[in-house]
Amino acid sequence: MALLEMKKISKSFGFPALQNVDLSIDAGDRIGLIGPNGSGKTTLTNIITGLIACDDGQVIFENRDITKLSAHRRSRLGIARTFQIPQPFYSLIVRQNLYIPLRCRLKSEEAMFTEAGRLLDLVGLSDKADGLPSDLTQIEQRELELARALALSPRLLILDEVLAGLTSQEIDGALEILRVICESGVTVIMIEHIMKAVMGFCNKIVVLNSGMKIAEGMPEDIFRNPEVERAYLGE
Amino acid sequence: MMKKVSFELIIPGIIVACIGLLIAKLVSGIYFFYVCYAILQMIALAAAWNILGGYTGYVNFGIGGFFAAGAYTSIVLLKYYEVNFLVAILAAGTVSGILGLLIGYLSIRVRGIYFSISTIAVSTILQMVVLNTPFLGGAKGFKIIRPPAFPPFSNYIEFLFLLILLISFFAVAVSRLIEKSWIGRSFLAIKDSEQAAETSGVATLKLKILATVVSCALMGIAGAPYPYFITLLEPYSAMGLTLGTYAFAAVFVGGRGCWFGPIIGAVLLGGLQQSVTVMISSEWNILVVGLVIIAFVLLAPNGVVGLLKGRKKPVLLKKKDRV
Amino acid sequence: MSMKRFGLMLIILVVVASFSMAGGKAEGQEGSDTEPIRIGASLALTGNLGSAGKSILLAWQICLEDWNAKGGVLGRPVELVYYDDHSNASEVPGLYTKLITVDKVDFIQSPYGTPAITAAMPIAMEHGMVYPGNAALAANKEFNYKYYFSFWPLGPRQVEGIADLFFEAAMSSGEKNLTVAILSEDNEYGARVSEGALESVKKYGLKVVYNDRYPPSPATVDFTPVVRAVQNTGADLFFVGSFPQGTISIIKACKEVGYKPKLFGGAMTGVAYAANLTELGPLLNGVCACCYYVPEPTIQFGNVEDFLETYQSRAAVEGVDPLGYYNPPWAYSSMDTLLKAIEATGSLDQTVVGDYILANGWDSVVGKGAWDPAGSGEIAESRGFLVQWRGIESNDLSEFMVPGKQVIIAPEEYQSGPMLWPSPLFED
Amino acid sequence: MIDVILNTIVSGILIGGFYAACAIGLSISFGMLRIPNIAHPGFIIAGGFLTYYFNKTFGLDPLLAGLLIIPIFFAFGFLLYRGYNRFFESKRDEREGQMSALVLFFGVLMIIEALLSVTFGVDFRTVTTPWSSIVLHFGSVGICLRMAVPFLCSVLMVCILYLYFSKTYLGLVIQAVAQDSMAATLIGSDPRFAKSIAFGISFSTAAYAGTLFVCLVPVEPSLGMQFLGRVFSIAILGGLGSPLGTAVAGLIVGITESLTTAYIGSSWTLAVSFILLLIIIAVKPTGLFRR
Repeated sequence: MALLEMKKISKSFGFPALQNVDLSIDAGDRIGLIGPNGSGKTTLTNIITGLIACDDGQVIFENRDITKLSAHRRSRLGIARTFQIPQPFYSLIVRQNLYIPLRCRLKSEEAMFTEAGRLLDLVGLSDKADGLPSDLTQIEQRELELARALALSPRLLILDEVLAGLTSQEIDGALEILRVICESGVTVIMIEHIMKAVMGFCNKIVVLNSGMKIAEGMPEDIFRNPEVERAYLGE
Repeated sequence: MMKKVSFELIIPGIIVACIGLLIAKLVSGIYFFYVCYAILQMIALAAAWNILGGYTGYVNFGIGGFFAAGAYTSIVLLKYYEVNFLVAILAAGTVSGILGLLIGYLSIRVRGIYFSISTIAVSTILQMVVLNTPFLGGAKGFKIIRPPAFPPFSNYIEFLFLLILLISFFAVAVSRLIEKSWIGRSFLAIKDSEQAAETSGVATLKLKILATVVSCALMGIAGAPYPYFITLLEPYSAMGLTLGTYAFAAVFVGGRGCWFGPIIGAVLLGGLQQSVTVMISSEWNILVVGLVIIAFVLLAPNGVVGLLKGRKKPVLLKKKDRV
Repeated sequence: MSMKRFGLMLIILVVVASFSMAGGKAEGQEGSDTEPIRIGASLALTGNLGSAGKSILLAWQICLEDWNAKGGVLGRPVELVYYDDHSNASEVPGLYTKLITVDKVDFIQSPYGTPAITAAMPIAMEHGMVYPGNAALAANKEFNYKYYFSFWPLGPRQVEGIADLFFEAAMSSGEKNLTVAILSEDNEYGARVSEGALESVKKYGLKVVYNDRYPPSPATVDFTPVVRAVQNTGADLFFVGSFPQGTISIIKACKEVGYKPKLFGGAMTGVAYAANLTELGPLLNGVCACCYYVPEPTIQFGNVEDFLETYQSRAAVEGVDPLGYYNPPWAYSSMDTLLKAIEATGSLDQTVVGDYILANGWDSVVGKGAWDPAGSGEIAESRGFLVQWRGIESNDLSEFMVPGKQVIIAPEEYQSGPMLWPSPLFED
Repeated sequence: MIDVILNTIVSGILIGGFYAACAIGLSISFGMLRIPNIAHPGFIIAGGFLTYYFNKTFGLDPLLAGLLIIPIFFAFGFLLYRGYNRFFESKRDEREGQMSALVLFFGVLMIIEALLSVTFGVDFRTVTTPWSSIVLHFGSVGICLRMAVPFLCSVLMVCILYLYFSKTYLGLVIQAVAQDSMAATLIGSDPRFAKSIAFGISFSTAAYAGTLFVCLVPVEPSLGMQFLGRVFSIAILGGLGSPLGTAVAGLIVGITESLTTAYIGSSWTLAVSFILLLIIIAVKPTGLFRR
């Protein structure tokens, strides 16, 4: 049974951003979503999380039609995401940043405090818990993004270029954390340009180009696909 | 929650009322009450503005409109229907709150300066409606005769002083209550990133509407006793930009997104305005107030509160959030 | 950072210090025989009413100088204590309370304009102060305060009465079936004027073909559309109730669209200000408007000429309205009447002085008269009259300082020349 | 009947051009530079008073006097941006800064009003020229030069600005800086210099709009505060940062106000620009012509 199913999704911003995209994701999948810049990856993410509405098509999550559901309701169902450019809540300290999503499932401040501590430990920010997000480095801000997404205790986690700018050592460390997350039963969609990471981590890859899905399959198959090659390298 | 409300609102409210009564009994100079009225009104408006502008970051420029909506509601009810003052105050809050709902729905589509200018638009259209409605006094406005003073007050202004004292206390207490709860945290999240807040499970639209309704309703409540203070309520002076901009500037002088910022700002700015008016009787007094506002904005970016707390610390922080 | 904190602390200190000083300033010691008698007021010295406020202030200062030169009142010098209310009525109640309770002035004068005068009325009443008014429209209507004395030349019918003058003049032409257009500014003044006009029109059996209001400056920049709408109705009489900016713009717009009603004007304010008169110049020819003073031989009251001479010599220096035909004579009279009453009764008691003024009426540079017996606080008979400009050849100020160019056409008792009918509008 | 409509529309077009001249500087400063200069109407009034001063003292034609004060305002705007950047903009992040800047410019607006009152007094001032009372007739349509000359000047101003921003090198740099100041540094231009120039231009338009204002109607120092809402709503209607858009928005507001006066009642005209604004916001929040 599919965790998330997208049927014939179309979206236009004056120009067609997505055309008839179908996507089916099973629970426990580790999906890599790739494609050149402007191919519609971020639009697709926004449609899954509900930040923008699609013009046409259906989004089904755990057998429930969520096409018309608002973003915050979807996040309470367990769809979490990070942003490509980190968007921490600058007015709150790092720990309080996690309180915002934690409040969806925990009621008491004490429980939130404990859980926030656990998550910050996981991403390695526990010593910065009382600092301001503006004092964090770019990489630490991404870690905060990840922790905030995890605070929703998601069923589906969408990672928008969390690895960009990391050294290869740091990438290995980050992938290690992501594997732990996957093993706890979270399905992951990863948008990434670093092919090494995608190949090493994902069990399935979806390729978008000019708003259309041009390929889908096992990592090793995808890179032998001539259409994908054309999309990346040109004619 | 009920317990919290009663501890934060009702009991301190009674204490504030007692202090107010005591002041009214002890202080004999009536001028004192007029100055205090002006400053307390500024506190109430600034605190109300802060709920929307300080916490969620939506800047409302139409303060005068919502304030006047309250003032007109109360005078219409008091003059034509002779209702109880308390009823008039509640009705003033309700009408302004409904207008706030309208503004709240505007916030779905626009933000930033666009939102701000739409609030001016709403407030100007209100002014046009008042001008073209004879029932609301039209351009001639309402002349109001204050009722005689009644015990324990020796003068009606003392009663008005107590009223505005309670109203400004209420406005500050409500903003403090919001600030200390998860709602305030969510408001700040909306200010910092509406998208991130929405995907973190915050019902941004509902909360924004809550903020606009509460903020505007408080402005309306602050306007309810105004007709009796000014004794001539007419659209140009009641809805002008002056009242609102001073309240708005007070928040910036004091410090945004913090419940006691508006108090500090209003006392400083209101005090300055009142004293400069009686000390320098010429154009130069506007100049002084203008210069002080600029000096504050340049020297104290986060207001007096920001300076007192130091720049690096967020304004909203509970002790137990720190280890 | 520390510099900033230092700066901030300095600002706070200044604010607090000024606040406390303001509270404690001028706690007057009373009773001494050589201490000055102090008259308190707030005036619009800035903001949109600043122009009128400043000319009133000058008139008062001249009045006090005149008295002090004569040895003061009751042998004591007279002094003015005044604040600027920024044309903002909501500052007025506080300022008057301060004047009365903190500064402990002996008497008060009113601020300028209806909103401000109304706002200070309850304060004056509470303290039983004599309250001479300076230019309000029926401010006493709801209050009925015994010691409110309005030094304003319009009498019990107020601005509504201006319409009577205008339509009376039109009827005197003998022409029948005249149609009327009424246009007024969307404020209290305009609303009252147009109400008065409707009453008058009814009285004389005329027909109204247009009646509308326009938003005050600066909301209306271009008046040609509205004047064209009036022109389109072909009204014979065009009655206007406007504030200065509207007055200038409407006259210009009429000339531009080529609209020439048989009689044009009425309750247009601002035609007494030198700046506006010189701005309009020959455009004023044929326009009829209500004035309170023009240099015509039929209205030689009191010694207003002497006063105006002093005023004009001072005004040029101080940069306020150099003619002084509008507020100043009445402001001077308001102060003068008050001081005369103090001198006559030998008392600083409000009731004594108030009763004296009530009984003896007003008497100063604008002549003398009684108060409205109905108790409205207005003067008993209107002293406004309708002026028709003619023969203005240039934009020079001297044009308006000689007789014969601003002819009084109504009411009959002050008439200084025949009405030109139809009005020779804009003719050089 | 048709005459009335024609004349009404012509009046609307003429006044609309003037509105555009008032709003265009705001469109530059707020749309391109992200500086919410609510003191802009105050500077317009200041320009009007300076024109009046030059006209009265030296007998200069106001249109010429207006040209003379442009360099003064340009220099002032240029320096003001330097100061703003040095003491304000560079010290805080953009979103927070914009809100504080609103208060800052409110203070500036108060200071302008006070200085004007001190220098020129609080009387209404206006400038009359030999041409201002001339009326030209085209069939049944009468056009008065008092309205038409400001209109033509505004059109000229919009055209010059349009050409400047789309054809000259510095104009294009300013546009680029408006989009992304980082990118502009890459092509080797100093964003601070470009922005100073743009702010100077914004002030120059305010100066000349003031000249046109004082030719049209009498002005007094506190008018700036009262003119604020309309100028802002026109700038937003036109889509901030677009000279042509502002011109069209000005015309739309002018014509609608004129028609409202003629057919609905002049007492509602003030609401026109705001109702239009709310409608636009409901349909297309970024204004009519935002690219």
